[in-house]
Amino acid sequence: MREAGLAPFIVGLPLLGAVVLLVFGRRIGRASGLIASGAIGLAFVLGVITFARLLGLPAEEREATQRVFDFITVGDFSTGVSLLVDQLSVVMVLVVTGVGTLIHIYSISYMAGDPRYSRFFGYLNLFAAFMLLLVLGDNLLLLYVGWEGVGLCSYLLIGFWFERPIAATAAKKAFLVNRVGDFAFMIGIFVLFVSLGTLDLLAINANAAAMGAGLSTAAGLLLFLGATGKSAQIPLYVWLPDAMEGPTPVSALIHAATMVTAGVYMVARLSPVFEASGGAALTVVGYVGALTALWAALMASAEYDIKRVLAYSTISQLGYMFLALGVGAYSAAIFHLVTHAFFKALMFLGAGAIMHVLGGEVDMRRMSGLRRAMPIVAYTFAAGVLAISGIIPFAGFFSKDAILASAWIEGNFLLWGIGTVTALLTAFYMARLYIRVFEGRLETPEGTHAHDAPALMAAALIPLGVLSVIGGVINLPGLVTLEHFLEPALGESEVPTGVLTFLLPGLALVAGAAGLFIGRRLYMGEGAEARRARLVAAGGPLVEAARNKFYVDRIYAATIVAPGRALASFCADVLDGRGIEGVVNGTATFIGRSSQSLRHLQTGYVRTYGVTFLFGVVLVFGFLLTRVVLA
Amino acid sequence: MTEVAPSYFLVLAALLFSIGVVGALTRRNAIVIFMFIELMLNAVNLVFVTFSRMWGNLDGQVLVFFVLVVAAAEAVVGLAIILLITRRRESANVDDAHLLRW
Amino acid sequence: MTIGTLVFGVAFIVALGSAIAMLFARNAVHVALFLVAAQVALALTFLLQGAFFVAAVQIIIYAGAIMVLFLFVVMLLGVDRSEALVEPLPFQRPLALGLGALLAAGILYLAVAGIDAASTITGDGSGALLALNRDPGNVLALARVLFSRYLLPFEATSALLVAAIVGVMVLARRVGSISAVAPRISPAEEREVA
Amino acid sequence: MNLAQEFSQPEVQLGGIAPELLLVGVALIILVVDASFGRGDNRWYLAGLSALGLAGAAALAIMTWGDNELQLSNMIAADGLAAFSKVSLAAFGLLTVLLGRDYLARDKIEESEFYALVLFAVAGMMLMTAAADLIVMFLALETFSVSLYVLVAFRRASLASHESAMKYFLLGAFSSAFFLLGIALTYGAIGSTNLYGGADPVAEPGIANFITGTPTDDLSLLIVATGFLVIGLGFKIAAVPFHMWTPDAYQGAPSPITGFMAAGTKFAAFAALLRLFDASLFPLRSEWRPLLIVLAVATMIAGSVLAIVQEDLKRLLAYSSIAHAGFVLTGVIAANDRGVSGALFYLATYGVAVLGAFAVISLVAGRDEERVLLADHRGLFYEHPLLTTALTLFLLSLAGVPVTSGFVGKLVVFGAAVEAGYTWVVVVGVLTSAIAAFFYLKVMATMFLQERDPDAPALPVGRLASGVVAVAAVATIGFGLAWSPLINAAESATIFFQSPQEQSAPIPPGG
Repeated sequence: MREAGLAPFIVGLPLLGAVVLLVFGRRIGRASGLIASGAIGLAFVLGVITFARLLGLPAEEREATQRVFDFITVGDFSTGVSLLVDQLSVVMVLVVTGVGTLIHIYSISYMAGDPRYSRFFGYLNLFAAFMLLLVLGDNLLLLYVGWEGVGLCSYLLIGFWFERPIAATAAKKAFLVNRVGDFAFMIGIFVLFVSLGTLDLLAINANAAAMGAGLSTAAGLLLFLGATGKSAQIPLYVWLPDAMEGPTPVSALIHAATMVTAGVYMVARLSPVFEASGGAALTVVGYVGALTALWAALMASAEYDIKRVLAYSTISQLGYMFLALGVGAYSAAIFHLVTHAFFKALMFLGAGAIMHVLGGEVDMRRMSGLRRAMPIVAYTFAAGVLAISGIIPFAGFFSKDAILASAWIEGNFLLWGIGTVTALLTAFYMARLYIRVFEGRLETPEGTHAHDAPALMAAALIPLGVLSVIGGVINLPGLVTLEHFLEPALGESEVPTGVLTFLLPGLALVAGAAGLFIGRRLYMGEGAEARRARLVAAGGPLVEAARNKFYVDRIYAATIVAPGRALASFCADVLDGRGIEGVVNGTATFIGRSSQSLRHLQTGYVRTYGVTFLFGVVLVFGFLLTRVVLA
Repeated sequence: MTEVAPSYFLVLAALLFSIGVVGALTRRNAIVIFMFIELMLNAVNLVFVTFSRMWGNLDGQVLVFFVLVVAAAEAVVGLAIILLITRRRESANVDDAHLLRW
Repeated sequence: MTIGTLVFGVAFIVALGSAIAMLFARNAVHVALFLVAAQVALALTFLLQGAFFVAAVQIIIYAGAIMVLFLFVVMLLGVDRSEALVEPLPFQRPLALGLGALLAAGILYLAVAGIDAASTITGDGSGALLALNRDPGNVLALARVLFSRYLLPFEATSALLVAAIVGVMVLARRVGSISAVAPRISPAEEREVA
Repeated sequence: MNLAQEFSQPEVQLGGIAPELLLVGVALIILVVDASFGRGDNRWYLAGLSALGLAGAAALAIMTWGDNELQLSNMIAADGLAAFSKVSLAAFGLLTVLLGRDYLARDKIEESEFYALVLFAVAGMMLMTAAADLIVMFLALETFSVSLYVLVAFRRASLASHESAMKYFLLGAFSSAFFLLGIALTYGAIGSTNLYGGADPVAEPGIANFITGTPTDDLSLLIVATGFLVIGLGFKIAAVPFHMWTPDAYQGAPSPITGFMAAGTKFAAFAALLRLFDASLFPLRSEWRPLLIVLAVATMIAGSVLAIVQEDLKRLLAYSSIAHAGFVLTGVIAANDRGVSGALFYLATYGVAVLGAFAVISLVAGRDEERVLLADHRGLFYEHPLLTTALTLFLLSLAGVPVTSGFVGKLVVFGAAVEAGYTWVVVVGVLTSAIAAFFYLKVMATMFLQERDPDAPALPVGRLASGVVAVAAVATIGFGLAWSPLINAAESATIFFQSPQEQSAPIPPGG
């Protein structure tokens, strides 16, 4: 497929929308939402057309690079702007534009009345454009531009209500933590460029094996560290829960469905680099993913803020995807990425609908029985819960099963075990969330009156609900499956055979069902309180620990902060942050403080400048003189 | 020509240059500071002339002319700037001018 | 001790003495006068090394014209002002003196040890210079070098001088009003100032 | 041959200095025209004349493209470095003049001397990039410095402008004395001040042919002299610790001149630095490299760190310009072809971006530069989306974000340093760029995320100034996407004039 394709327009439409809205937003006013939704909706249509065209081609020809700009190239710097349309990128495009369109529509209703209404949509469209550039770019440079661009939009949108100091702080934190990852990512790109002499994704993949194990391991680990920042994995996950300070559609689009999956996409896209390392980098990816999945699931089980539960759940599910990548099941990871986008966006939007009617309330202890008041939200949310819990035939069952099966087949039973336990936990905390919020006697905070989601919100919730139910069919064995579709781009993945065909999905199903059952026992019906009290008493320390986010902050404080404090007393308040964020914020603060104190050397007295100059003279002169004399 | 070794002239130049540096940094009157900078230039001139004698060519002496021109040009502009600022502030003290800092 | 050595001794003492006196003179006019003295002494050292024309120029232009300009400006601003000897900036004097001493030590080392080593390759060019001073004479020889090899720098000085003159014309022009407004600083900085 | 013995008419070739001659001539014409033809309110023809002169100078410089020889008794080089530098400097001058026209008209201080002095400064800078003799270098340096001292003081109604001029002047004269001492010591070491020398190393000595013709143990005086030359040039490029004048001078100067200083002064001084170190003193690189590395690292760190807390945008960019000097220094340290061409590319694109940035700042600042604080740029985007987008673009380029020219520059310069084996310097460079990205982002966030102060007056946006912004923006993004023409041009600049001895006796790599 070498004709001038539609890809440039897929990126261009949201970009155009963003430019129009940001420049003329004030004059456009209420129509901004429509323009933004139209732009991305049209991009979605183009995406579907591209997808259909790809399907019409023989499998091995489904890969096309579309050069947008062509430049004279010289020497080793020959990176133009061109887009890569292949199976992987088109799937990502469909997710980004499809889910994105629904969330745009939802936002028209959700953001109505906000004084910066059109700016919000401008940012959303800008985000979509950068995200599409990220997945469509055919070289690391464009990918990086998109990567930084979505980061910037994320920063802008988390801090959208910058009047609230907590939102501004969260935005800053997200930015700083991501800088750490981005920095590693940039060095990784640099390593690839220096060792392979190209930034072209396909060329890198083709030549990755030539790099040698050492370099490719280094490159892989650096890239992965970049992914842990953007995709909120251990150790850089701390920003995502705080990012919930942004408007809820933002949480749904950026911090659940799309941007945070950029790391997964990048690792899948560059899988040959990770494989060239002889497994070392992939092993790290797998274990970090599995640990993150378990870790975040435990914290989600103890959280009361409904959006934060969903945020931890997102971290956990992203962990699953990295687990899949770690065992080489790239298409399973992308499959889970797709279904997760459906059901997690759905749940966020549902949570947003609840907050919308409850005046921004997020503490689920103050909610109860909402199902009676808002059935659409409740039933779509239930679809999401069942999907994420892996209950057959909901979407999550198939994708989660694919991941766990791959871990088993690869012989990595430890990863499989962690994944299964996490599946149980996932079902548990989701049941807990659902039951607390929707079941029982209808109760709402004072002064609010629960009613169902408005039409536009429902218009987004219902399609996502349907997708959560039937989303699994895209990978049903026997049909035109996603895995087969992705195979040319990502390589073949093994499918369980024999008794495993039924045993593995069965086990996963049992784990999910058990989690739901436990949740129901503990939170619903007669004696739930008593059972809960007994459990807390029995598992006392563990529950207590989970409620305290496993003391992660305090552990970080003890291991990282305290020695630092001892090391340099003037850094005391610099490193007074907590954990990784403490270190990151600490570094930033340290630089800020140094700057603040060093600036006073610039006294404004010209004679001070002269003395500094003379100091330099003596240094330079002395340096050379001693060299010459000693020589 | 004198039998005094070139080193002695260079010692004198070194001392004058250093005194110029110290004076430029410790005095506060802008014009006086500038005079010390002129002293530094003069010391360099002595270096040029001394090296001219050591090498036995006239390039060093020619270079003195250029230093002279530069000194004159700098003096004209510099004194005009100092005059400007001193008239406004009614003080030639460089320490009084520190609006711009940090 | 020959007459040359004697003259050098006098020049050395006068130059160094006036330079040191410059450091301690409180009145700007005195500083200028000491500078003139130092420059005249320097002219003597030029003479001693066969640079006759440069010595004359040093006295006429440097000690004469340029220093007159300085004195003129000093007079314009008021002669009676003298500088307080109290140093307002902390560490300024010790730092300037210490670093200045280090610099002096370095250059002195160069002057004594370094240059002598270098003169093993240069040799003493006094003979060649003397020959030039005799035939065709210092001024003529200088002119030949200046107008052949150094033609471009010589012409370049004209641009420099014109630029300087144009600049002074601008600076000397009267301005109607003056805004004495200090540059604004941010609230955070204001707090620090207070 | 002893030159002083008999007078021989020097061979006068004007090709190499034709651009400078033209500029000086046009500057004089401007003064005469202004003095002869009344004092109208709208003296557009002054800016027009200057622009014509600068364009002509660029054309003359392009005509020397491909030359590679020493002219006028080995005093100047007509080579690729000079040609590339002169074209870039003419472009900077052109942007400055156009910008200055709107600025002067707005502040009602339009005077012909402004244009004349800018032309003198450009001529001086050009001469500096071509100088093949230290005394020419010094005179050129003084020519543009003297012009800049006056230009910095051009806001004659402002105390800040006076103060910055005085500080710049006193420290500039102070540093000139050190540079001059360096020249004197060089003369002492080799008996001449020439960078290359002539065909006969005994009759026409120069640094390059002295080094190749002398046993290394006699080079000590030259090496020490080098240090003072570094100090003098380091002052002009604003390398730490010779940078203290930069923030103050940049803050007080009129914004167009600030941009011109950041772009032009840096370019001229770096071109001289490249010629001096990467050509003449190349065989002694093991001596000067450690020195420049220390300076580069200190410069990158101090510039980036100190910029973070600045509230005044001009000051912020001043510190950022210090950091950029450090980045370019890594190219000088690399001392290979890619380092030289990368440094030149970097300087050219940095100059355009920084001029564009100061153009926007001067527009926002309004009369008497009253609004230059970060806070004055709050929500600017919602009032002037195009201007803000342009400024964002410039800042992105300064931060080195891909798809802007700044990224390409950093990539090439850092790549050259890695090639030369100085990876750790590059790591420092990347780290400090990460720090620097933070304050550029702070500016962007202020312009996009905050609300405009309702009391802020509307900005009159001059046509010429917005044209300058547009051109700079197009160049910034253009060279970010299609860098190859400029890189190719810069690569042709790495053909330094080399004396015959050097060519016949190539220096072994790594020696």
